[in-house]
Amino acid sequence: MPPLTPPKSGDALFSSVERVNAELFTLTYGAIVRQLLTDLEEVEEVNKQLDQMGYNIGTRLVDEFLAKSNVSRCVDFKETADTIAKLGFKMFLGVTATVTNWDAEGTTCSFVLEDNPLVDFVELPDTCQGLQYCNVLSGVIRGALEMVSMKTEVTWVRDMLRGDDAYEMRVKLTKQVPEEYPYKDDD
Amino acid sequence: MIVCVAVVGHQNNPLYLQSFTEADDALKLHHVVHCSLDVIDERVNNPKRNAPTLNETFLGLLYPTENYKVYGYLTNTKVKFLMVTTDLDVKDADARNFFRKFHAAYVDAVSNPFHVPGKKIASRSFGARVSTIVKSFGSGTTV
Amino acid sequence: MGREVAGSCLDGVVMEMVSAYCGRFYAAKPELAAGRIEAIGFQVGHQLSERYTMDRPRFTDHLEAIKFICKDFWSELFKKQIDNLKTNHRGTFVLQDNCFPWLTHVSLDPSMESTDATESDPALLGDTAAQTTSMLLYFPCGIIRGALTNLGIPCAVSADMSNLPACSFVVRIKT
Amino acid sequence: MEDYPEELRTPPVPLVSIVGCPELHASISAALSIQQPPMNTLALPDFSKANILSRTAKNRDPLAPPQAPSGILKKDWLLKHRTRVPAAVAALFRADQVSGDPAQWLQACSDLENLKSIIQGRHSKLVVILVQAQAGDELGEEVTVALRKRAEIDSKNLIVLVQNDETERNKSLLKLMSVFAELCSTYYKEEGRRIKARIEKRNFSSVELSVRYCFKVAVYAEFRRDWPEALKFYEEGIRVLREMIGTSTRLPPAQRLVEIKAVADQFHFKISTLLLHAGKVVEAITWFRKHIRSFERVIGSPEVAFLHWEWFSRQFLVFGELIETTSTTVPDTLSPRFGTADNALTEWEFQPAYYYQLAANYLREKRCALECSSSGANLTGDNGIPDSIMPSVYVGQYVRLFEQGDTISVLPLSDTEYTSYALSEAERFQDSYEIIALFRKAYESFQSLGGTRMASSCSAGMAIEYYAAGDFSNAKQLFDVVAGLYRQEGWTTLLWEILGYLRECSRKLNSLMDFISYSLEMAALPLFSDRVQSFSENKSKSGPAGWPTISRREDIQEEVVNILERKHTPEVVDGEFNLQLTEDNAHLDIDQISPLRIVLVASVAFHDQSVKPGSPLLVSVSLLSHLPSPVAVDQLEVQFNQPDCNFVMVSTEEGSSGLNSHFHGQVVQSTSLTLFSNKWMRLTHEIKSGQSGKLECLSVKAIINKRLVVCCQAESPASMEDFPLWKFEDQVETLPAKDAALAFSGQKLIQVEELDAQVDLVLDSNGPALVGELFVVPVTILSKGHAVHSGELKINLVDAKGGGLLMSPRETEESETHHVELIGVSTVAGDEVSKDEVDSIRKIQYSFGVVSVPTLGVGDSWSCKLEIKWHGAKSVMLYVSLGYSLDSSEDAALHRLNVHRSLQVEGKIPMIVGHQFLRPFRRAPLLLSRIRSSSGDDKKDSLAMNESNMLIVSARNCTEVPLRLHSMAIESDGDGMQLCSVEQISGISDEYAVVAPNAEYKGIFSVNPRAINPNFYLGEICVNWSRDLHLGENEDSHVIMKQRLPEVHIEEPPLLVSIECPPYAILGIPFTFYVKIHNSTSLLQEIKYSLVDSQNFVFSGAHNHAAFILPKTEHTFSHKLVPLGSGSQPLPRITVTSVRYSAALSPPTAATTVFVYPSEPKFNLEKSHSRSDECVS
Repeated sequence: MPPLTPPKSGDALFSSVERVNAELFTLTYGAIVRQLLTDLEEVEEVNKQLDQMGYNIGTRLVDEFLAKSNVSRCVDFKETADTIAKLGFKMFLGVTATVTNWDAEGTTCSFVLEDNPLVDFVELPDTCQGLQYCNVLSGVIRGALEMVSMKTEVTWVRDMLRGDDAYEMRVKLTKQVPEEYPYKDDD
Repeated sequence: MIVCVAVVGHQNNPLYLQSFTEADDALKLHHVVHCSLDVIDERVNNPKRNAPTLNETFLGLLYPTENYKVYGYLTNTKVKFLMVTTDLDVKDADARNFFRKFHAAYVDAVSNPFHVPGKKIASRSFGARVSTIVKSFGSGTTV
Repeated sequence: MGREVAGSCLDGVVMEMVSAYCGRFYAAKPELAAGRIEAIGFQVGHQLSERYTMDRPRFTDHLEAIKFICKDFWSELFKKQIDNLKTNHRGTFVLQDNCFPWLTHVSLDPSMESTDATESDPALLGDTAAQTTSMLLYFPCGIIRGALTNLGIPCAVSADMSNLPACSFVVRIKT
Repeated sequence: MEDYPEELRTPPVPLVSIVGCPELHASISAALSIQQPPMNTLALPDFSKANILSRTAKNRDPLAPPQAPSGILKKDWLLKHRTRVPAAVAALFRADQVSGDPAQWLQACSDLENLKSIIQGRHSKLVVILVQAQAGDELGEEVTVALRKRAEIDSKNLIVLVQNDETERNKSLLKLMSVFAELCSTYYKEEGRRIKARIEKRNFSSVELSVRYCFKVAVYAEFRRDWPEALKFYEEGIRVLREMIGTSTRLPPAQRLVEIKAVADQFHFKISTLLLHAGKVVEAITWFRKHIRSFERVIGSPEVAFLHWEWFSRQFLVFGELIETTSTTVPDTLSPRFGTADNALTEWEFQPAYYYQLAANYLREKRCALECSSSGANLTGDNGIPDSIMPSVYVGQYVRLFEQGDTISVLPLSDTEYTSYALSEAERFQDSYEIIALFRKAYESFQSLGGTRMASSCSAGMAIEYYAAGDFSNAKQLFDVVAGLYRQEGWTTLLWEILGYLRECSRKLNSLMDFISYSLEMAALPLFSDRVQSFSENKSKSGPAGWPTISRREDIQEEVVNILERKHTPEVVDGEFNLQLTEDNAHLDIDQISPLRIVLVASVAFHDQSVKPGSPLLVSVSLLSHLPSPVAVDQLEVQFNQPDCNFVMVSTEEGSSGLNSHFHGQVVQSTSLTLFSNKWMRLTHEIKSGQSGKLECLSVKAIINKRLVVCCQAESPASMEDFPLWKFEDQVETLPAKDAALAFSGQKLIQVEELDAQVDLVLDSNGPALVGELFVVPVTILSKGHAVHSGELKINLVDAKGGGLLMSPRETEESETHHVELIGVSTVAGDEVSKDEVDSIRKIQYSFGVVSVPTLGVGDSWSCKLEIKWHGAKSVMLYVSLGYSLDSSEDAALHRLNVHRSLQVEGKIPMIVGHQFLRPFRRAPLLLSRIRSSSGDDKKDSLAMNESNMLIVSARNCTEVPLRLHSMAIESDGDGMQLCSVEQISGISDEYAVVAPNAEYKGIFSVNPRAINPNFYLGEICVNWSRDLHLGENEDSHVIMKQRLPEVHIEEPPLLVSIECPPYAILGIPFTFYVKIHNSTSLLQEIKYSLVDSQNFVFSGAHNHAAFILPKTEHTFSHKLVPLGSGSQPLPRITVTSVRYSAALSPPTAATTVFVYPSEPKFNLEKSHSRSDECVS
């Protein structure tokens, strides 16, 4: 990829990728969560599994992302975060997140989602409060960032399913391996 | 005014039943709704009728009883919607319109991954949405 | 609502689900894993059929319902229709999709079986891949069964992927 | 419907009257009544009676506007017009009365005048009838005219009736009728028109009148059979009536309503009847809807509300009856789209049942309204019910008679008076039975219409009435059925109500177990909560149990617990009666179909599919209860089909106090056995089963609160269907077992394998078996720890390469074709077991046998020998299995133990027998068949006739063991003997020859054929052999092995070349050597002859020759030879070629060698010479 070509806009990006019926996606994810609940019984275990899945997905999505969006390597965490929020979310979920609440060191920030296709129709039953329904998302973020050698911890701070006004996940950069990105697209 | 709406599963089991009356005839409404299932059976699987309208989802007025009128609707998935009103004359169009909205609400409710098919609908948001639809009944406004 | 998301999200989730059940939970008991994947599909199919039959008159017979699955339902899901429908008129239908999207998309890269003990072994990798594919197919089977069951047609659905990427689903209606 | 007056129920019939000539009345009225439309006749024997036709009331001037009436409708008005107010009056005069005697004439005139004046007020029409005896007797024209003048009628209304002439009379009667008919219609028309005029002119003082007028007009129209008009005015009337409700003030409000409704009732009845009789069902029903709608709200003051509901209920009842009697059917035209815009009606509305059911409901309304009012009245306590209250002359009005002295005056009532009167009247009625009857009617027809839910709600209605009437057993019976439906369809709220009643019924009937089970079911019932319920605690509306709430459920459970613990329940305190737990514990059985499954269900799963006896075995017992509050189980008894596996778990809180002593099995202390609502209690326990076979968990018995024993049928998780009612509840599924595999596929039964046998079964065999011999396999049974009872050995021979039984597929029936054969079984000699017992071999087939084994004590042994014979080389699996039981008892016989052994035995061919033919010594016959069969397809040996050919038979031992060869011979069939002599040249010298493995024995035979035979059968080689065993040498171990010799070709050679030379030569000493060629044919034979040089000899004579040999002669060549080398030397090679047969012939080298001594040997030449000759010959 010649580094000159400018990065696509989020919308262009979204329209460029192959898309599928969101209902199918939403319902499928929902069904998975439900099945996990019945099989694993422990809510905590379910959260763990969702995060694990997310992580695996993230590790793969990042390649597609870098390949499709002509994003050249991001210099720092801040820029990466913005790219994910503006382009990443848009490209895959068709929604954009906003990045806020940077801490002083610039190693922790929040992704805030008003709209989240993952949770259409979803209503948490009383029996499984404590379930992090969207844990797959945090997993994806973690996995993706790890592929660009940023070790992070992602935690949910706001969840509309719990009656909050938005979805907010807190991303904390724990360790950054400098350079040597395993970019495919340089060759 | 609508005094009661109900969703009845394909085994004729109640999935949702909400009455909107201050009077304490809630139990009576259960009876009314339950009895109306007979009429639905009669209408839907009555061999002698093979009108083109046979498989229309809207079943119309099932029967008037005491001061209620019961309207029925049968989805493609053999789920029955019942609506009980005390209005003296109900416009066909209004009833149809009501059921259309109600159906949409129902579909979203059962799309909740935690809703188990064939089981009671416990969703609060569904309840809320239904009561708005009920309130808007008759008045041409759409929800 | 014509809302959409990137295909890779769906693929990712589905593949993760399959590998989770075949790899992490029930590696030892494939039949249990299959059961769960099918169950997940069943729920999805059940819900989707509720959606997509919303503003249409009730089906009068089985064939109508099956046709609905082949046409509208399938194109809602995959933006294409079933390519070929066969029946023996005694309750068995064969729905063939000459190029079933999920079989073409699905990447069977080893990282997916990351939790498998046998992952490193290249020889085994091949058939774990094939295994995964067949496991994956329990999902659409479940979807079809869920949809038909919800339309009042209890049935058993199995998939045949003898000639990829074509894939045919065999529906046997329980009488 | 019956309580309507007859005149109201039947269509009105015109009324006419006839006066005078009574003797004719019968025939006239008869004629009138039978004609269409019929007329009623009011017959007055003579004119003096005519006064009854006159108005009772004082004769008012009709034109004067009437003053406000005191009622709407007079009760008797309709009756009056049907019975006392004729539309036309006929005056009958006999002819002689009006002709001749003037006195009579005057009398007639005055009567006529009088009649005229009477009927004038009523506008009735007048007809005059002149009665003649005979048609013949003349009647003066002037008389009739005069009479007409008097009567002021026109001529057609004067009818002459001939009395005695049949035909004439009928004619005149017909005339009379038409006249009457015409007059009637005009009369009713005029009456109607008059009143209609008032309505139209609106000249009436009060609405009452307009209603009344409408009624009258309608009735007059009915008299004229003008139904549409009638309908029009009835409807008009009821409309006006409806308006009156607000406006009229004539009566106090309560009574006003009563009157209005009473009238409306009549109008409605008329209208519905007219419509239905006209077959206008749809209109009738639509009308009824309208009627109901317009009156349902006009209840009036609460204390008389019951009157309204009674009236209202009657409307439904009557309409239902009308529909039933007119037997209406649903018009097919509107069936398809019931209840939509294009047809507002619904199917039930065409069914009487629908109306009966509603009538019943409203009657219930009435009853409860009545209860309220009467209770209110009693509170006030005044029983000022005035006596002598009676219906007034007006419909729906009541008055009281007031007597003062001899004058009786009629006073109006105050509302309070009226109300209390009505109350007292109403209380005299028992509504329940009326209601039940209505519901039953409805129930039956709904049932027949297939409206099961409608029907069951009706029978619920019935049941509730029975309950109210205190007939609890009937009530219970009905409720039970209804409960069934609601259970099945999961309408828990309805079920709750019914169960509430059932619970009370069983309380009243004092049947404790029912009470407990109903209570438990209620307590475990899911709540179909919708949130209204906080304020609806009205028992009358939601049954005796009130509205289902979690707290109610808990209370009910509590109540049961109290009864069990013999505490005093509040119900007992209020003292209507006492539910006591009489026997010391209550027992409930719960199976898969019991409704109490939601109270307690037990799922039992073994962890393995099968287990060895006596080895530990894990079983999971999971219990689930939907009871709202925790249930403390004192003791849990798990029962299996093998009682010694049963075990009991006792919660330590309880200790083993409650444990029934007779229990044998293990007792486990478990910390806590408390069931929490909707949560599986999962227990895992280890048991041992000593018995092989099926082990199934039958039931789990839980003892709760010491006294309640709940016995649940155990269920396998695999085949457990979910709970009839709870399955519809939205709750996250939980599984009986944590382990998914167990939860989905766990089974409550398991196979216990049989314990392993402690008996040895030894098969040994010495090496491979040899085909043909009787191969013996010794079998030894050696008991080590198990006594063997009724044991039996099964022996089975199976092809080691598979292929099942050892038969060649083709001819299975012949024993020869079996490759291997089980010949028999014999015990080892010197065994203590008696012979006969061994011979009790039940069956021996070729490859299968069963042998019974004698009873053996521990440590004993027994053995036998299997004798097996191989017919071909084959490797065979020998399976021997010993089945036995531990002792001879019955149940031991049920599970036998089995020991299996198998042994592979090779079947080998003992020796390979071969043969070879040799030529006669130094004689070479020309055998043409050899030449011809140069193609070589048939390898048949050919022998020269009358020559002694050599046959060498070789037998090679191809086993690993040495074999004895007892004899070797050629056996040929009879004629073979004459045609060809075969004698053994060298045989077995000793009684047998031992042939070592791979060694070969040769036997030599000379064969002398005597006849030409293209294919001659020499016979077969018989080899008699046995194993070379030193011990027990018994004859039968000899095996004769036969092998057929191939057929040979015997022919006569045309030429025979024989060579003659001395038996030996000496180096350097010449000797002569002859070649004789004998021509045995009768032809001249040309031959060529050549001799090849050999370095060992020098010889004289020509190398090549040709010669002709005469038939039957012999040609001889001779050569002198000088040997050059010593030792055995081949003579120069000779080749004789027959030109005729173009066949070369040279004696084999073997036959043409001679031994050359280096020098003269020192032995008797003669002797050796003679011997060699001998052997040649």
